[in-house]
Amino acid sequence: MNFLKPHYSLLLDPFSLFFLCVILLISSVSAVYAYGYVKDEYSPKKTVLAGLLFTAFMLSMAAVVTTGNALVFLVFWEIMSLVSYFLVVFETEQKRSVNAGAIYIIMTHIGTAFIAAAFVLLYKQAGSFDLVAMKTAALTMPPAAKNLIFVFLFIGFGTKAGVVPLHLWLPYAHPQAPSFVSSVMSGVMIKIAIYGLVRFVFFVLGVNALWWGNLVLFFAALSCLVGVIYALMEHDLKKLLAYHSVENIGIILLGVGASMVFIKLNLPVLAVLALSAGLYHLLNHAVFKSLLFLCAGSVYRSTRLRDMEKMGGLIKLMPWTAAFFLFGALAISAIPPLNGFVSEWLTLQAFFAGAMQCPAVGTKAAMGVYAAVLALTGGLAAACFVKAFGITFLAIPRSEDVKKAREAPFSMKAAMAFLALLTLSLGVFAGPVLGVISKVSAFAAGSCGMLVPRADFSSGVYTITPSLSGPAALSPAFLLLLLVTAAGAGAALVFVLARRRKVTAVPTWGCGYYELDARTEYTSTAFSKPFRLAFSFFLMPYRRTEKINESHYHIKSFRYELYNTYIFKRYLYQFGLKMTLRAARSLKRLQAGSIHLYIAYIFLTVLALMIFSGM
Amino acid sequence: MNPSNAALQVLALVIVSPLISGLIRKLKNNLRLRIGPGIFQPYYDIAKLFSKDENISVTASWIFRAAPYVALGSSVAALCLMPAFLPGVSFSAAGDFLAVIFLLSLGRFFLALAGLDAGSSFGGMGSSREMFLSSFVEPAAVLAIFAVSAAAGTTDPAALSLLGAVRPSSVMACGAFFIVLLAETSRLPVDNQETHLELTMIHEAMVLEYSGPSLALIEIAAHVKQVLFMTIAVNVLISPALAASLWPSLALAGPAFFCVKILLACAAVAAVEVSIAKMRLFRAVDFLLFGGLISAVAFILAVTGH
Amino acid sequence: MKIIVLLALPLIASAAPLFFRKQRTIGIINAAGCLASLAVALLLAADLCVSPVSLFGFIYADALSGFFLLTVAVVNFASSLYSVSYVQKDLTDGAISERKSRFYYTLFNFFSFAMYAVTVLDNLGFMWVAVEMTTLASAFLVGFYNTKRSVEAAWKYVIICSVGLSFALFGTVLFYYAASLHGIHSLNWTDMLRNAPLLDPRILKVAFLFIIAGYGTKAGFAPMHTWLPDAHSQAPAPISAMLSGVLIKTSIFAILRFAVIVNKSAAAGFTGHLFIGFGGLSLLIAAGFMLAQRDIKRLLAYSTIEHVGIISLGLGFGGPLGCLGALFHIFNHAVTKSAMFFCAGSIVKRFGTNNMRKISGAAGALPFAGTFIVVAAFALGGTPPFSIFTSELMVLIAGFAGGHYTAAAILLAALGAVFAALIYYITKLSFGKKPEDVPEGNEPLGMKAALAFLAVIMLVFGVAAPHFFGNILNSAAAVLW
Amino acid sequence: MNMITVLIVVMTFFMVISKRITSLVNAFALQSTFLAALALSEAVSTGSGGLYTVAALIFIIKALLIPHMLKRITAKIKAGENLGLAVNPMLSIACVAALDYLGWAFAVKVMRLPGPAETAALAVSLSVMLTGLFLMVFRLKAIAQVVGLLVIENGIFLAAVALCGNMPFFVEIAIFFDVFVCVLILGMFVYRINTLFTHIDVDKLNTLKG
Repeated sequence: MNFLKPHYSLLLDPFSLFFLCVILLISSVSAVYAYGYVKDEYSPKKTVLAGLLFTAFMLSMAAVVTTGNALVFLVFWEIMSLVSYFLVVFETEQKRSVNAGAIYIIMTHIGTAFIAAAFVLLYKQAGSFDLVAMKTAALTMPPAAKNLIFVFLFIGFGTKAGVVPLHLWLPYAHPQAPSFVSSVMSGVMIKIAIYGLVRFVFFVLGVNALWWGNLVLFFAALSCLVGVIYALMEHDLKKLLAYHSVENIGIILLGVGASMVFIKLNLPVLAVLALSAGLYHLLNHAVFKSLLFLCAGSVYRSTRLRDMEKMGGLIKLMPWTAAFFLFGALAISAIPPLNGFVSEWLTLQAFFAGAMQCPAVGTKAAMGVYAAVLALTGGLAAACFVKAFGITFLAIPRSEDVKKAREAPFSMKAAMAFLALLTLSLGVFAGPVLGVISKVSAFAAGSCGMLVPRADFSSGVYTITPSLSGPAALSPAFLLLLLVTAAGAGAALVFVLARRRKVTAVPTWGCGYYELDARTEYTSTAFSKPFRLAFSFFLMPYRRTEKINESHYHIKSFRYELYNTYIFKRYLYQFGLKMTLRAARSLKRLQAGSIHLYIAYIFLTVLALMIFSGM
Repeated sequence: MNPSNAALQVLALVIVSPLISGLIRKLKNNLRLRIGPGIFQPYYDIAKLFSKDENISVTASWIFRAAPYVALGSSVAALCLMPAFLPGVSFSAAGDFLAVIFLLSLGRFFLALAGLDAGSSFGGMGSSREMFLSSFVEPAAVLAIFAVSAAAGTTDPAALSLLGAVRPSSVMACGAFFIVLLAETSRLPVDNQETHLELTMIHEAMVLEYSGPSLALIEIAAHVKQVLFMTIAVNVLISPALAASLWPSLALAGPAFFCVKILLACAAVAAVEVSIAKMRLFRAVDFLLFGGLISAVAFILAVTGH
Repeated sequence: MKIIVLLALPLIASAAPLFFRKQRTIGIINAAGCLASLAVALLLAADLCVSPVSLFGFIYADALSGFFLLTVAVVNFASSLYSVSYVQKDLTDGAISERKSRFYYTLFNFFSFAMYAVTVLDNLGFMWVAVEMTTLASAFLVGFYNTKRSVEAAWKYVIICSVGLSFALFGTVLFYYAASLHGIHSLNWTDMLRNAPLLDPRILKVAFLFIIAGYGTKAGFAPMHTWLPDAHSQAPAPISAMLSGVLIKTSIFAILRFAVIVNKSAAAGFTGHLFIGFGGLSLLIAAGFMLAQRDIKRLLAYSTIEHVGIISLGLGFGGPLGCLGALFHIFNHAVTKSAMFFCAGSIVKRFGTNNMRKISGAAGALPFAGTFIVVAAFALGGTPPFSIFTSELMVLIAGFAGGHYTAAAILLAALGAVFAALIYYITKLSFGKKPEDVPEGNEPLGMKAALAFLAVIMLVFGVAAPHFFGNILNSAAAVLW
Repeated sequence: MNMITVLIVVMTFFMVISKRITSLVNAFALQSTFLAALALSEAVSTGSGGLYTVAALIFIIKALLIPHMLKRITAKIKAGENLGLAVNPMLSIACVAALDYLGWAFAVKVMRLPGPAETAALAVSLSVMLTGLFLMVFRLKAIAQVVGLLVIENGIFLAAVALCGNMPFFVEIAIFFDVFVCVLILGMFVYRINTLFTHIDVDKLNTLKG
C-alpha cells in the first residue's frame, strides 16, 4: 500500500452510526451553548479560533468513528487529541492549563503508541490496514499474538478513556478546557475510546479468551470505585465532574466486559443485554455529564468560581441553572425515572442474569461482586451529588463573588434545558431507545461469529423487559405515574387537613444562637468527612497545621489544611518520573565537555568494532 | 395482577403503617417494664402536626418545600411494587425488586438536600451521615435481592411471592434484609429515633428544620418505608404463596398469616432495640458490612442452588 | 548539464560580497541564488529518477543523489531566506561587523557547494574530500561569533569530525584495496558496484566498519555524536538548521554509497546489524539527554541525533519499506528541524538566553514564531497530519515486518520519551505569561516567509505527498534496494 | 622496505615518550620523511610516475611545511613547550605496544591478507593510526591534537602506499590539499583559542556540557 496517500474508506454500520449520533447530538448542543458562552468572554480573535478548533474537534471525532481503515483511524485519532489539547490550553496565560495540557497530550500520545503497536502487529498479519482484511487475518492469528494485541489495545484506549490507573490526565485536562469543550471531552471524546476498544476487540480481533473480559471487568470496577471516591473528596466543581467521568467509564466498561465474558461463554442473549446496558449508559452519561459540565460552566462564567467551598445559595440567583443541574445530578445518581437509573438497572440485570446462567461458580460469584460494587458506586455517587448540589446551590452564599452571580443568557439556558429534557425522556421512553441500542449491540455481538437471536428488550414504548426466564419488567413511565400519584395524594392530604395553616418565614434554628451565617454552614469538606475516614486506608489523608503564636501563651490563629494521598499519582507516576529523570541525569555525565573524552569514545568505538569484526 | 386489589393493599398498608411504629414502641416500653403511650400514638402525632402552623427557614428554597412530597411519593411508590398479603398482587409491571432500592434513594436524595437547604450545620451533618450509611446499605440490599431472586430466576417480586419453599439462602437473605431494615428505618444500633440530642441523631437531624404538615408527611413516609422493609423481610423468608398453601381451605390465610409475620417482625425489632446500644458512626459501617457479608453468603448459597 | 549549473550557482553567489556592500542586498541575492538552485535541483531530481547522469568519469548522479540534492536545496533556500533577517539583527545588535556579515554569505555558499558536491561525485576519494570540505567550510560558521563558547564548539567540531573522517578515509582505502585485488584500479562507485560480487567480503566488512565509524561521526551516530550538540548550539540559527537539516544527511549519503556496495557483495545483510545497533544506541542516548535538558538549541540538537537514529533504524530494517521510510524521514526531518531551529533562533534572540527555564510566554512576545514552534514541536514529535508521522510509521512497520521487535520497541519507547520532553519544554516556554521587559511583535518578513514555506511542505507531505516527489522517493529507494 | 616500516613504528614510540612540543613535531617530521622514503621505494619498485610525485609531496608538505608551520605557531603564541601528558611516558609506551599488538593481531587474524608484506603494512598502518588517536586522547595541548591527527593520516597514507601501490593520482593530490587546508584552519583556531583563552590547553575547554 502507498503510505504517502492513505485512502479514506467510509465505514457506516449501525455501530459507528450510533456513535456518530452521540457525537453530533452532544457537540451541536454544546455549540449552541458556546454561542452564548464565548460572547464577552474572549476577544473576537480567540472566539474565531475557538470556533475553528471546536469544529475541527467535532469533525475529527466523527471521522474516527466512520473510517474503515486503521491507518486513517490512527491519524484522525491523533488529530482529535491534538485539537482537544489546544482547546485544553485555550487559556494559554494560565500555568495550570499548560501543565494540564502537557500531562494530557503526553499520556494520550503514549497511549497512542500502544494502539499503533497493536495496529502494526495486525498489519503484519493482514498486509493491509483495512479493517475487513484485518478481521480475516485475525482468524488465523496465534493466540499469543492476539493476547498481546488485546493488551496493547486496552492500554491504549484505556488511557484515552481514563481507566484507573491510566486516568491521571483526566481530572487535570477536562476542567481546564472551556466548559462547552469539557462537556464534549467528558461526554463524547472518552467514549470514542470505548468505540475503539469495542470496534477492534469485537469486530476485528474477536474475543479470544475469558480473561480478556475479566481483565476489563476488574479495571472497570476499580475505575468505578476510585473515580467516585476521589470525586467525593473533590471541592473543585469541574474536577469533581471529571472524576465522575472516570467512574461512569467504569460503569460502561462493566457492561462491555460482562458482554465479552458472555460471548466467550457463548451466552448470546446475555452478551447483547450487557453490551446494550453499556452502550445505553454511554449514551446517558454523554447526556447528563455534558449537562452537568454546561451548568458548572454557567456557574463559573457568572461567578469565576470553581471551588465549591466559596459557593452556596446560587439556587436563588440562578434558578434555571440550578434546576438543570438538579436534573443532571439525579440522572447521574441513578435515580428514577431519569435515564441513568435505567442503564444502571440494566447493568445490574445483566450481572444477575450472568450469575444465573454462567456455568462456573467463580464467575457467578464475580458477577455478584461486580453488582455489589455497582450498587456501592451508585450510593456514593448519590452522596457526592447531594454534596455537589447542596453546597453549590443551596443555603447561604459563602463568598462575595457568589452574591453578584446572574442567570445565564438564553442560548446557554436553551442548551441546558434541552439536555435536561433529554435526561427525563431517555428515562421515561427507554423502550424504543433500548430497542435501537439492542439492535446495535446485537450487531456488535454477532460480528464475533456467534448466532444472536433477535434480542429486543423492549415491549411497547414504556416497558423494558430483559428477556430472561421470568418477566422482570421496568416501566419508568409507570413509576413516574406512581410517584406523581402518591405525591399528589400527599398534597391533597395537606390541602384537605391543613388548608388554614400559616406558613411563617423564620431564621434557621441555631439552638438559640441567632447569628447563623455562612461560616456556620456545613462545608463540602465536612460533608465528605465520614467517607474520608471510612476510606482512609485508600485515601491516606494527612494534615498540614500551622500555629501563629501571638505570645508564648496565647495562640493568635491556628490553621490546618487537609490533603489526601493520591496513591496512583504518588507511587506510580511521580515515582516512575523520578526514576526516569534520575537515569537521564546520570546519563548526562557522558557529555562532560572534555574533547579528549569524546575522542576516547571514537577510539573505543573503533576498537570495539575491530573486536566485533574479529568475532 | 389485579390493579384494584393492589391499590387496596397499598392503601391498607399505608393506613396501618403508623400503627406498626406504635406497636413497636409499645412493645419496647413493655419490655423495659414501662407502660408508655398507646399503640395509636403515631396517629395522634400526625393529626397534631397537620393541625399546626409551619415555620420555614428564610434561607430555604423550593427544594425544602418539595422534599416531603417527594419522600412520601417515593416510599409509597416503592410499596406499590411489593406483594404483601396475597401472592403476586402488586404493581410489578412498573418495576422489579431492584427498582424498590432505586426508588427509595429518590426520597433520600431530596431529604438530604433539604437538610442542607436551611443552612444549619445539624441538617448538613444529618444528610452527610444519612447518605454515608445508605451508600453502604445498598450493596447489601442488592446482593440480598439477587440471593432471593436466584430461585425464581428473575427479580420480579410477583414471581418471588409465588415461591413455595424456605431455603437456607432465603433465611440468610431475610437476616440481611432485617439489618437493612434497622438501618433504613433509623433504629438502633445504627440510629436512635428516641433521642433528640442532635449530635447523636442522623435521620432526625436531617429533618430538624421541618414542622407542621411537612413534618407529618415525612413521618408518614418513614412509617411507610418501615412497613415496606418489614414486608420484604418477612415475605422473603416465608412467601405469601407458602402461607396460603398451609391452609388452602381458609380464604384469607395469606393476609392473616401476613399479619402474624409482621407482628413477629415488630417483636424482633423491639427486642433488638431494647437489647443493644447505639454504635458509633464507623462501628455502624462495620455493622452494615456485616449485613453485606450475610447477603453475600446468601447470594453464594443461592447461585449454588441451596 | 544541470549538475554543472547546480554546482556553479553557489560559487557565483559566493562572489556577490565582492560586488555589493549592503548586507541586505547580498542576502537577497543569496536567497535568489538558493531559489534558482532549488528550481534546478527540482528539475534535476525529476530527470535523475528517470535515468542517472555521468560526466567526465568522476561525476555521477542517480536518483539517490537527486533526492539528496533536493533536500539540500530546500533547506538551503529556507535558511537563506531566514539568514537575511537574522544576520541583519546581528548587525544591528553589534554582534558582528559589516565585513563579517559579507564573509558569512561567502562561507554559506562554499558550504552549500561542498554539500552539493558530496552527492554528485562518483569517485569515492573525491567524495571524502568533499565531506571534509563541508566540515572545514562550516567550521568557521560554527565559530562565527568568535566567542569563547563558539570557538570551543568549533574546535571540538573540527577535531572530532576530522578524526572520524580519517577513519572513513582508511575505510575508503581498504575498499580500494579490495577492488585492486581484482585489478580494478579505480575508486569510482560505479565500477565498484559493477564488480561488487567479486570483492572479498571479509575486507569489505572491515572496511565498512571503518566507514560507518568514520562517516557516522559526522552523521551524529552515538557515541560519536559528541560534537553535534556543541556545534548546533553555538552556530547561528540558519547554520544550525543546515547542519542538522542536511550536513549530517550528506554523511549518511556517503555511508549509503558504501553500504550499497557491501549489500551487493557476498557480505550482504552485514550492514543492517550495524545500522540497527547505532540507531538504537542513538535513540536511547538522545532520549535520555532530551529529558534532562535546559538549553533549547541543545534540545533540538539531541532530537537531531534521535532522528538520525530513526533513519539509521529504517536503513537497518531494510526492505523497500524501511529504505523508503528512512529516505522520507531524512527529508521530513530536514524540513521540520529547520523550522524548529528558525523559531528557536528568533526566540533566543528575543529573550537573550538559551535556557528554557528562563523563557516563558514566547507566544506572547513573538506571536508567529512562538506559536509556530509549538506546532513544529508536535510535527517533530510525530503527530499527524504532519509528514514525520508517516515516515516514522513506515520505519516502525518495517521493523515489525522484519521481525526486529526489540529495536521496534526501543523505537517506540524512545519516541514516547522524546515527545514528552519536546512538548513539555516547548509548551512551557511558548505559553504562559511573558515577562514585562521583553518587547512584543515585529517579526521580520524573511523569517515568516521561511517558516511558511516549510510549514506548507510539512503539512502537504503529511496529508498526501505530491506525485513527482513520490516518484523521486521510490526511485531513490530503488537504488538502495 | 620492512626496515622503513619498522622505523616508522619506532617513530611512534618517540612521539609518545616526548614531553615537549618541538620534539613531538620533530618526531612527526622524521616519520613523514620515512613515509616519503617508503613511497619512493614503492615508486622505484613499481615504476609508476604518480608515486614519485606522491613521495615528493609527502616530503615537502608533511616533512617540511607543516612541521615548520607548527613550530612557528608554538613560537608565536608563546605557549609553554610542555605537551601536558595525561599519561606518563612509560605507561604510554606500554599502551602503544598494546595497540601495535592489536593492529598486528587484527591484520593477521581478521583480515588474513594474501601476502606477508601486505599484512605487515596493514599492521603498521593500523598501529600508527591508533597511536595518533592515543596522542589525541592523552595529550592535553591543542598542537598535540593537530599532530595526532596528522599521525593518523600518515598511517592511512602508509596503508594506501603499501597496500594498494598507488591510489588514483588526483585523489591523492586532493587529499593532500585537503589535509593541508585542514591543518591551516586548525592553526588559525589554535591562534583564536590562544587569544581568547590565553592558553592552548584544550582540556580546559569544557564549558559546553550536557
